[in-house]
Order: sequence, then structure tokens, then C-alpha cells
Amino acid sequence: MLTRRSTAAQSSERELTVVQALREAVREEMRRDEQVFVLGEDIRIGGSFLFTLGLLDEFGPERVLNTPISEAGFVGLAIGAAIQGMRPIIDFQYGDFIFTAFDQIIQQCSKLRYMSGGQVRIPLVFQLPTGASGRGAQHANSVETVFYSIPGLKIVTPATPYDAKGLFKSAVRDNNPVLFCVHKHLYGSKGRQLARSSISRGHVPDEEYLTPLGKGDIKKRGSDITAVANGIMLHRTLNVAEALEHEGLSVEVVDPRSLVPFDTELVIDSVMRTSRLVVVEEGSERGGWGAQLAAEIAGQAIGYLDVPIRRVASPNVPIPFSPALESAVIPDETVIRSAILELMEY
Amino acid sequence: MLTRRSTAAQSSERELTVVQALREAVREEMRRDEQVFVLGEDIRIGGSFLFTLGLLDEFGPERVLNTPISEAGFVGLAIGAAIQGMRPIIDFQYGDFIFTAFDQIIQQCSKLRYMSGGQVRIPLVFQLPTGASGRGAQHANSVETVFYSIPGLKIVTPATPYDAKGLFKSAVRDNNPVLFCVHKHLYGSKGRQLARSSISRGHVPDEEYLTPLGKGDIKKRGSDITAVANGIMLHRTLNVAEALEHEGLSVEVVDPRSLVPFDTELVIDSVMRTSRLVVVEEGSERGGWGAQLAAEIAGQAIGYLDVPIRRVASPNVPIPFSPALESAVIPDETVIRSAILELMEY
Amino acid sequence: MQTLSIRLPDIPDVAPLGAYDEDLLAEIYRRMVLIRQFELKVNELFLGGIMPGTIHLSLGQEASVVGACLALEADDVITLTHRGHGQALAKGVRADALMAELFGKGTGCCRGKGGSLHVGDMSVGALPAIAIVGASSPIAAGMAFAFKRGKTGQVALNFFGEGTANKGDWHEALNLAAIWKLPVVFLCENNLYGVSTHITEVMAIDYVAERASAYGMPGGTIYGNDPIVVYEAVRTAAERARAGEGPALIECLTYRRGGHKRDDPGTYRPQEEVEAWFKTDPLPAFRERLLQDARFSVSEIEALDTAVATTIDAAVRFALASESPAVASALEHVYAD
Amino acid sequence: MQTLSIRLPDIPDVAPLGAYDEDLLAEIYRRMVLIRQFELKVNELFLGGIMPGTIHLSLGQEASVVGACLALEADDVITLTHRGHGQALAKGVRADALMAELFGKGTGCCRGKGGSLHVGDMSVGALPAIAIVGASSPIAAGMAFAFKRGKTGQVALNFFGEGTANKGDWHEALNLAAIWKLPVVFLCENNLYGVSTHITEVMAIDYVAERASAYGMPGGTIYGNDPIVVYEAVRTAAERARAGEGPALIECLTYRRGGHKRDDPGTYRPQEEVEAWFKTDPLPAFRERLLQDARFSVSEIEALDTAVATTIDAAVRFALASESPAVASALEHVYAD
Ligand SMILES: Cc1ncc(C[n+]2csc(CCOP(=O)(O)OP(=O)(O)O)c2C)c(N)n1
Ligand SMILES: Cc1ncc(C[n+]2csc(CCOP(=O)(O)OP(=O)(O)O)c2C)c(N)n1
Ligand SMILES: [Mg+2]
Ligand SMILES: [Mg+2]
Repeated sequence: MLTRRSTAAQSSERELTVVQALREAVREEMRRDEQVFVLGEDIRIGGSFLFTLGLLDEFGPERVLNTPISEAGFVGLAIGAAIQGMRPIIDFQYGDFIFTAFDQIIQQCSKLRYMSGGQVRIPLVFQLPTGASGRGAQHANSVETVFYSIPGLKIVTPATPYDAKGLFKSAVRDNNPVLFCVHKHLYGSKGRQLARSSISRGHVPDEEYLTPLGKGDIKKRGSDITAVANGIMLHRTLNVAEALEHEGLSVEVVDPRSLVPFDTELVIDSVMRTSRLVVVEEGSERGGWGAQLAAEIAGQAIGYLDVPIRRVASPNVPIPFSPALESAVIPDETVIRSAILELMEY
Repeated sequence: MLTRRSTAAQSSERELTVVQALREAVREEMRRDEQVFVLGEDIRIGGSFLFTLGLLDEFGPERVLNTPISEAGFVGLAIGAAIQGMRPIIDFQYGDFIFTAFDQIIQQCSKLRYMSGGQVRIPLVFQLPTGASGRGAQHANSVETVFYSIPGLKIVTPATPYDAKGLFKSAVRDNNPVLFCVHKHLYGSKGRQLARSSISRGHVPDEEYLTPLGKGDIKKRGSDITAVANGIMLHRTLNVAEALEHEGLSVEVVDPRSLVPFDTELVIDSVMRTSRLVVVEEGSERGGWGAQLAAEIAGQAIGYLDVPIRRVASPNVPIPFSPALESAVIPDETVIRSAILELMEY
Repeated sequence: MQTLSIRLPDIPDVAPLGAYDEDLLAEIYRRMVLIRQFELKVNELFLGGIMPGTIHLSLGQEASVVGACLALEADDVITLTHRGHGQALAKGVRADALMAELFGKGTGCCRGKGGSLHVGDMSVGALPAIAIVGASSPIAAGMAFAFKRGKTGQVALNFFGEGTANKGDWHEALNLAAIWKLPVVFLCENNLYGVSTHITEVMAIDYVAERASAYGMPGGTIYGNDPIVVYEAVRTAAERARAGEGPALIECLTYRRGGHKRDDPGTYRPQEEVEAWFKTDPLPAFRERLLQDARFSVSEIEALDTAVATTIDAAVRFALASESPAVASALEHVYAD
Repeated sequence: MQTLSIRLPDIPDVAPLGAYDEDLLAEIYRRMVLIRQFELKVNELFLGGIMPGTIHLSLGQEASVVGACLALEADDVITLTHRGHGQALAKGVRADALMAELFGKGTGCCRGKGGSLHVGDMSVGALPAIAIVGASSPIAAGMAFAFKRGKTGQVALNFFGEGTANKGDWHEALNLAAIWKLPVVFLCENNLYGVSTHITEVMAIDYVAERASAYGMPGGTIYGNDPIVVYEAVRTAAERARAGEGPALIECLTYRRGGHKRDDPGTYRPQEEVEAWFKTDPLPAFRERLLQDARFSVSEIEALDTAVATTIDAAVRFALASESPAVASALEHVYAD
């Protein structure tokens, strides 16, 4: 309680990084509900991206559990605990390691409710650092893409501190499994590269708030073309849009925030106004949410489009280590800019 | 050699089921190359879909290995053996169990070549029964959809005995990991339901032949609308197309055969002639090859289309057991027919 | 590796029934008969083409599941396997709702959405079955985790087969349960085969229970066709678990009477092995013992048999008379509100 | 669970070096120094912001990797871990190609596409490293499978840490290797910690090697900071494996001098533990023993040191002078022809 007040006493204009916002979210939810607990590898010392820093001190080892390196085991354990009424949060060092627990997630976690005819519910949040960050192919997966087709899961990809906090709190209160995928360059944890844009550090109010899962957000209004982007791609797209604004082009930038459920309506609405659509994601271009969105717009709203839908994504290759190669495959501001300009000139 | 002759002596008009064609393929390849071997659960008695029936007798326990229930273990083992020059074929009882070996496939198998800078190659075929067949949610996954976004794998979904044999032989000779996904209703193994269409049993020539991975096939010529469908959906679509033919509508039915690589050109070519596209797949509609194809056509060939792209797929739910529910979620001939007619009347 | 060493176990000296409550003994018998009759009926319906889906029968393994479940309290929970009908009935899932589930009816215990591979009923502590081999072990540990954390005094029991002990999830679960001293009992129904594959082909040790020491937990191999032997072992393990002393691994040696599933005749099993094990059929053996106990008469036993027969008949009628689930329900229960 | 029981091990009586060939001893020393100098240099480059990526150093663990690799034949293979620089150099990967790889250069042993986490060179039997904990164990078993099947007489050695022994893949691999008697040596570098987590927190047994019996394979725990002890153990296991007698599990007790990786100071480790273990630093200890052997003089040893320093300097120059890979190569090596 005391801690809470003192937080509230801070300046209302305080700026946080994503990881600070997330830590605030998890602390608030753990105070609010005894059933919330966190488990994962080395989380007592903060975990890989410092998401759990300080939690042990406040909540003790009963609610902040260091696990063995047993992802399938502790994911299954969290499923069982959730079935019995708890609300586990699993902190993954890198989202990439979740694949060793894949079966637990897609065969059990996402289906047990359905195949039991609604007898169980599994509130369970996966905190998953996603994307490429200079560590080579096995630590660079776009986790959200891999799970994207699986029914029964929710998938969130916040890009700003404000959204990260509000979405995280909603994820913890949601009664379903939620994959909470944060780009490794977004946390802003000490010593790590931070995605650069006007909103990668940002204002987070003192007052409690929730951001609903499944609602997108227009991060920049515009009238000439709609760009849909998430994660670090949102920041790159915003930078491009701001630069283009000075050149007289008005780009609307839509952040879906959640991939499942997806706020398709917001995109359709925007496309109805702009008649042009470019979709930007970090994951490789085959089978991700970008393809799905393009297919949906092609199915539902093709009449509003003046030009083909352009997609910007990585090519279908594993992510190479060499910085020269990594930056060649991951979309950067140059390719995003070209894609927008090409569509404008189509 | 004797066996071979006696096979060749059979009628050249002989008809085979898919599983018979596959067995012929695997036998031919095992005779041809000492490095080819098969491993999996209970394969000495034929495995779940009788793919390996009789192999033990001809090739002995050194090349036909019963494994423990250790999917991650034996997939990893096959990777290691492939790296050292062997050509393993892994028989899965149900493709659904591959998820317990997911990490081995997407983090190791699909990437080791790339991240080693080309130092290794991993020729490895996964024989994967896929799709729903009345067994409930955990045995009904569209395996091909789940792996669809992963770079470095090839994915094949044959629908006829002729293609199954030719593609399987190509898969065994391919120097990369190939997921060979056969719908559970397509094998035609004893006592099991077989997809019904004029080509679900069919002619397989005596002479050896290979069918290239990555080449689609027009299974029925038509001029009014293009329907792209694979697996059992191909058969359902063909039945619909044949019925519509009598009603005066000419549907072109394209079977992609391989999902990765995908013969997009063949589809574009067809769409250029018909101006209408419907895509039919069994998997749930989010994130599969159908969305990708629709997105690609929307990006590259939208100008040729007169009407929106229609997709037929399962809704985003796990597959229910109850026969009444399973048949309600998996696309049947009625929905395929409606989709085609709707587009024609658009 | 040693030579083939899992044969018919020495059948332990029969524990005198006198020490046990009459009601308990009757209930053990009743549930074993219930499972036997239920599954014989299912087999008939299935082979007759009346029942859809696929089935894995547990005929012959009744003593292990009944002994284990009756050693638990009503609010303890179990996880079930692909071979789950017996486990479900042993824990108290209603025969009619179970039968309806196998038919995919809306009145089924999982509203027809699970089917034979996923039967269960949370209201009696039976988590709808997980058919992925090994995947239920961590989940059982997780339920036990919640019990420990909530100080509820409940225990979770994880059923699995000997073939499952080669699966990574199983290994990770045992270790987690051991280090956190979770109140979970790992109960192996060792019927010597995983589908067609004999245990000696897939393990270079004699018994699954030998693996317990690798996790620092107690483990033991027992004769699984005597429900009293199983009852005692599980009771001890559950008490220990409740007392905060952590998990245990119990391996019940048993045998399935039929093949692995539906269309499997089980002909890969050597004739002598089949014959020797069939002689240990738990049901007639236990019936015989009850009859030798002064507290039970033939007519009482027959009355139990008849009551079970009535239950099964009613279950079949209930299932056949029930409606298929409404088509709209296919879109329900994907997400909870 | 027992109380914290893995402390500084009793250091075994030092085996007299006289029994060993002079060249072997010099090579052991040279490779240990090479690893030490290489990693100190890498650390410097990394902290200086000159080297990209992330790094996991194996400083302090040189004796285990060198003893193990020199006990193998040149055509035997190893699998490497995330902490793979030392393993790579021990098996004979060139320092210059390794250094260039860490810089992501086209001249790197993986053409810059792997990086620190994936170093290796098939031409010296070092499979480019797998950074997913546990995932390399089945792959090592698979390479051994090919050797056995092809009767090549080769052996595969699988490096892993003690934290890895709680992973399902590891468990499945050991079992497969045991039942099929594959020529593979499972070599655990037990440095007591997985990142910040002490072994006693994640296992309720004292030693990883206790798990060998769960698979019916021999296993043992040895002092891992004496290269000769490791050499002997691996030699014995490899010979046994080559003779068709199957796998073994060897656990080397050792300690890392630094933190888990780059930015980790390792401050979660108790000061006394750190101090006690630092006294066992394998490098000065082995140097001392060499000097006590009449066959080695100070100047010879110093010449070895100098040669290594030259190699490292050359490696750094080579790496810095090398070009980044051509951008087009990002699209190559996805598929083999
Ligand atoms: C991960 C996984 N692999 C394979 C299967 C297919 N399968 C179902 S039951 C079974 C055998 C299980 O053997 P065991 O654990 O001994 O149980 P039992 O069938 O004897 O009761 C197999 C291989 C599965 N369900 N899950
Ligand atoms: C499956 C998986 N989970 C987590 C990680 C992150 N991780 C990298 S190294 C490591 C610790 C490994 O400990 P140990 O096996 O003892 O090896 P050591 O680092 O001590 O050499 C962890 C948890 C990983 N790489 N893979
Ligand atoms: Mg069994
Ligand atoms: Mg370690």
C-alpha cells in the first residue's frame, strides 16, 4: 500500500520504458490478486530483459519461482496450476525457447477448454521477448508468427510503454492463454538497444488503466495511405511517416496491438479513407498476420483499394548473425519508405 | 531384384491407393540407396496408416527401426544421422505428435544448414498423417498449416496415388527436410475411410517416375473460375466441379501439391484466364497457405481479378470430436459449391 | 542391457481382506465390474459400427485404476490417458455421461466435444484426458502445485503407461515435482507394451520405477492386478504427499486383455506371455477373494453385478437417446469470457 | 532433497605425468592456453564495443573441454553448446576463422551466419553449435547412429551443462543411445550454475551422473579441472563406445571464472564458493605440473605461451581485416541443391 502511494506521488508526466511499464503492471496485478505468480528461468535476478527485477523482494520466493531449464515441464505445470484457479505468468528468457514447450501450448493449453466442453479455463500469460537482436538464428524468431494460426490463444504485440502496461494488465485478467510478445529491442532494459521513435519511451499515467485486447490504435492520423505495423516495425514506420509528413505525404499509421483477436475493422475503416494499404511486419513474409490481413482486405474490402496491397516483411530465411546480414533481411526505414512511395506512385 | 521384376510384371493399368503408392515409393528408394532408412513408433507392424507394412521383411531391423515414444529424441537423432550422410524417413503415427519435436524441427533441422554457412545438409523426410478424421482435437491438426511459416522446410500435400508416389520419391532424394503431409482420409489403408472422388484411387504406372517438388498440377481444366485446393479438399472440390460442369459452369481445379515451395505462377496463370479465385483448404483460416496465396494474388495479380478472392477453410477453432460438429467445421462439398456460386454471381 | 526380464511378476501373498471395510471392498469390486462391463459394451458397440471415433480399452487393467482412485479422497484429482474410460469410471465419472461422450452427444461429459480420447469430469476430479503421451505429467504436477500453494491438502495423481516414461515431458515433470516437493503421485500402468512395442525394446533397465532415484524421489514396482496392493501403495504415497514430503512413483505391473486399440488384435504378443497374464485377470481373482470373506455372499456379489448391468444398459439408452450437440456449439468454448 | 551438497570436490591425487607422451602434454597445455587467451581477448573486444553480438565465455573450464577433445580421434565429432568457443578450439577449429565468425565476417567458420552461439567447423569434427539447451544431445546420438550403421569406428561426444540435464530432449537422447548402444559420450560440464541458478535448486540429487543408471548406462562424476583426469575418463568411454558397448555419461566438476554471459557479473555466487573454486584454476595448476616434469623447461612453456599470443593476434587482425559477407549471401544456404 505504501509503495503504491509513493508510486502515485511521482510526477504525472513521468516517462517509462516498456520494461518499466511492464514491471509496474505485473506488480499491480500481483498485489491485486494473490493467485497471480511468476515463474521462469533466473527470474529472481530479473530474467533476461529485467521484466521481473525486484519482484522477489516484494512477493517472495513462493510467488516468484526460479525454474529448472524445463520449458515443457513448467509450461505444463502452469497449465495445471491455472486449471486449479491460479493465474501464472511465465517469463521466457527468449521467446525462442518456447518451441521446446510447443506441444504443451498448442495441444493442451489452447484446446483443453474446448475439448472438455468448457469445463476448464486457463488464464496464463507468456512473457515472450521476440524478434531479431543480433544473436543469430536460434534467438531471432518472430514467435508471434509461429503461433499465429493456432486457435484458442490470444497474441499481443505491444509497442509503447503505455500500451505495454495496459495490455499486460488485461492479459493477466483475461481467462485465456495470452502470448505477450515484446520485441527484444523494445524493452529498454539496461545496456540494450532500444527501438528509436518518439513513442518508444513514453508517458505512463499514475492512475490505473487497462487497455483491451483486440483493439487496435491509430498511432498517427493520415489521409493518403494506411500503414499497419506492430512491434519495432511500428516505430520504424512512424519515423518514416513523420519524415514523409514534411514532404507532404500524409500516412496513417495503425498499430493493431493484438494480433489475435485482430481489429480488422479499424484497418478497413482506415483503408476506406485512404484507399491504399501497406502492411509491415518483422517476421518472414510467409504465413504471418500480414498475409492474413492482406487476404482479409482482399476478401472484404477490395473495392475500396485503388492499388495492390503492399507487404513489407523479412524474406523466408532464418535470421543470419552477421550484423551486415541481419540488417539486410529485417525491414528498415528505407524499405518501408520505398514501399509507401511505390504505392503512392502506382 | 526379383521383387522388382514381379512388380513390373503387373498390369500397367493397375490402380493403387495412396498408401500402396507410398509403400512402393519407399521400397524403391530403399533399394536404390543404402543410406535410406525408416524409423518411427511401431513401424515394424506397419505403423498407424500401414505406410511401412512389409518393409521389415525386405530390409530388416537395421533399416526399419521401432523407436521409443521419444519424438524429440528420434527427430534429433534423424537430424544427426542425416548430417552424417544418411537419409532418414520418419514415420509419424499421427502428424499431430510432431509438435512434441517442434523445436528440433524449427530451431535445428530447418536452420543448421543456414547458420553453419552451408556446412551441413539435412535430407530428412517426415511422413505425417494430417487433418481431422473423427478422433478429436489432439489428433486433428492440419500439420502443414502449423509449419507453414517456417523458413528452411519444404512441405508437400499430395492428394492422389500418382502424385503421392512421385512426390515421395522426390522428397527422399531432396537434400532438405521435407514434411510430407498426407490427409488421414487419403491413405486408403485397410478399414479406414477414404476420400471419395474419381482420383482418390488411381493409376500408377509400373515405370519409375519422379514428380518434382514445387510444381502444381491442374487437375481439371476450366474457364469460368479457378479453385485451388489440396489434400482431401482437392477431392471435394473436384466433385463439386464435376457436378457444376453438368450445370454449365466450367471450374478449373488447381492442385498446388507442394505448399513450400508453392507454384504461384500456375495459379496466376489460371486466374489470368478465369478472373475469379477461390482457395480451399482444410486448416483453420488464420495463417495458412490460403491466406498467403490470397495475399500474393492481391499483391501481384489483383488487376486480373473481377471479384474478391473467396477463401474456404475451417473456422479458427480446435476440431470437435462429435461427428455432427466435426463435419460442421470442416469444409464440405456444400460450402465449396456455395463459395464458387457466390463468386460467379458476384 | 539385461536380457528380457519383465515377465509375469511373482504374485505377492494376498493381503487378508479382513482388515478392510466392507463398503470399500464392495466399491472396489463394483467399480472393477463397472469398467469391465462398460468396456465390453463399448467394444461391442464399436465393432458393430454403432459407435464413432476410435477407442483404447483398458480391459485387464481394472485393478490398478480402481485401487489407485479409491485410495484418493473425493476432491483429489487425476489426469487420464488415451486409455481413459477405466480411469474415469474409477474416479467416479458417471457411466451415462461417459457413454454419451463416446457417442459425441451433447449430454456427454465433455458435451460431445472430447470423445473417447478426452473423457473426464472436473466435478469428480477427473481432468478431461490428454491423449498426447507424457503431456499430462507436468499438468498433474501443476495442479499439485496449486494445491500446495493453496494449502488445500489435495493430491494429484498422474496416470501414464510404461511407454510414456521415455518422453521428455515426463522427465521434466518428475524433476519439477521432486524439487518443489509437490503433492503428486505418478502412477504407471505398466502393461509391458506401448502399442506393439515391448518395454525391453525401449528401455535398457528392468522397471520404470528405477527412474525415481534419478529425481530423488521414492519409487517402487508393485503387482498391479491386485487392487488392494495398489490401494495400499497409493494410500501411502498420497499421505506422504499430503504431509508435504513430495511426490512418489508407483509402477503397477498389469496387462491389457485386448490390443492397443480398435483394430489391433495384439498378435505381436507371444502366446505364452498372453496366457500367463490372462490367468492373472484381476476381476475373477478379486471376486473369488470376496467370496472367501465371510462378509460377502454369492447373492450380494451377484446383486452388484446386476446393478452394474442395469447402469450400463441405462447408459447406452441414455447415450443413444441423446441429441447431437447443436452445430453452433462448435464455435463455443474456444475462449472463456 | 539433501542440503547443498555440491561444493568444492576433493581434488584427486594428481596422476603422474610421466606416463604421458610429451607431445600430448604440450598439446593439452597449448590448447588450454589458446582458449584462455582467446577468450580474454574476446572479452576485451566485446566490452570495448568492438565485437558485436552476445558471448558466453568458458574461462575456467578449459581442462574439461581440452581433456575431452584430445581423448578423441581427429575424425570423431563433437557437438557444442552456447558456451562453445573453448569446445571449438579444443577440437581444433582455427582461431582466426573462429574470431572472424564472432565478428560476423565472411571469412568466419560459418561465413558469419552463425556467430558466437553457433561456432563450429565440420572439417575438424565440430558440428556448428546448437544454442538450444538439450537439443544437441539427440543430434549427437544421431551422428553416432550413422557411425554405428556405417561401421566407421567414429565416436560422437556431446557437450552439455548440468542445467541441461533437466531438459526432455536430453532424457530422450540418453535413453535412445542406451537402447541402441550408440557410440556416444555424454559429457557434462558441471559448473554448478545454469545462468544464476545453482544445481541444488533444480535437482533433488547430488550429481548429474546419478541419472545414468536410469537409462542403464555407466556414468561417473570426475574432477573436471584436471585435463588428465578428463582425458582418461573420456578415453575409456570412447574405447568402450567404439567396441560397441554403448554410451556413457561423464560429469566433469568445474567452474566458470566469469558470469554466465556478457553483462553478468556472476554476483549471485557466494564469495567463499568463488574463492575456493578459483584456487582450482586448471591453467596454472597444469602449468605447474608440466614444470615439475623434467621434460619441460620454463622456456619451452613460455615459447608455447608466446606462440599462442601470436596466433591470437593474427586471428584478431585476420578478423578485423576480413569483409562482411556479401548481402546476397543472406539468401543463400536456406536450401541445399
Ligand atoms: C507424443 C505421442 N506420441 C505417440 C502417440 C501415439 N500413442 C498413443 S498411445 C501410445 C502408446 C502408449 O504406451 P503406454 O504409455 O505404455 O500406454 P498404454 O497404451 O500401454 O496404456 C502411443 C505411441 C501419442 N498419443 N502421443
Ligand atoms: C531450451 C533453452 N532454454 C533456455 C535457454 C537459455 N539459456 C542459455 S544457457 C542457459 C544455462 C545453461 O546451463 P548449463 O546447461 O548448466 O550450461 P552452462 O551455461 O553452465 O555452460 C540457459 C538457461 C536456452 N538456450 N535454451
Ligand atoms: Mg503400456
Ligand atoms: Mg552450468
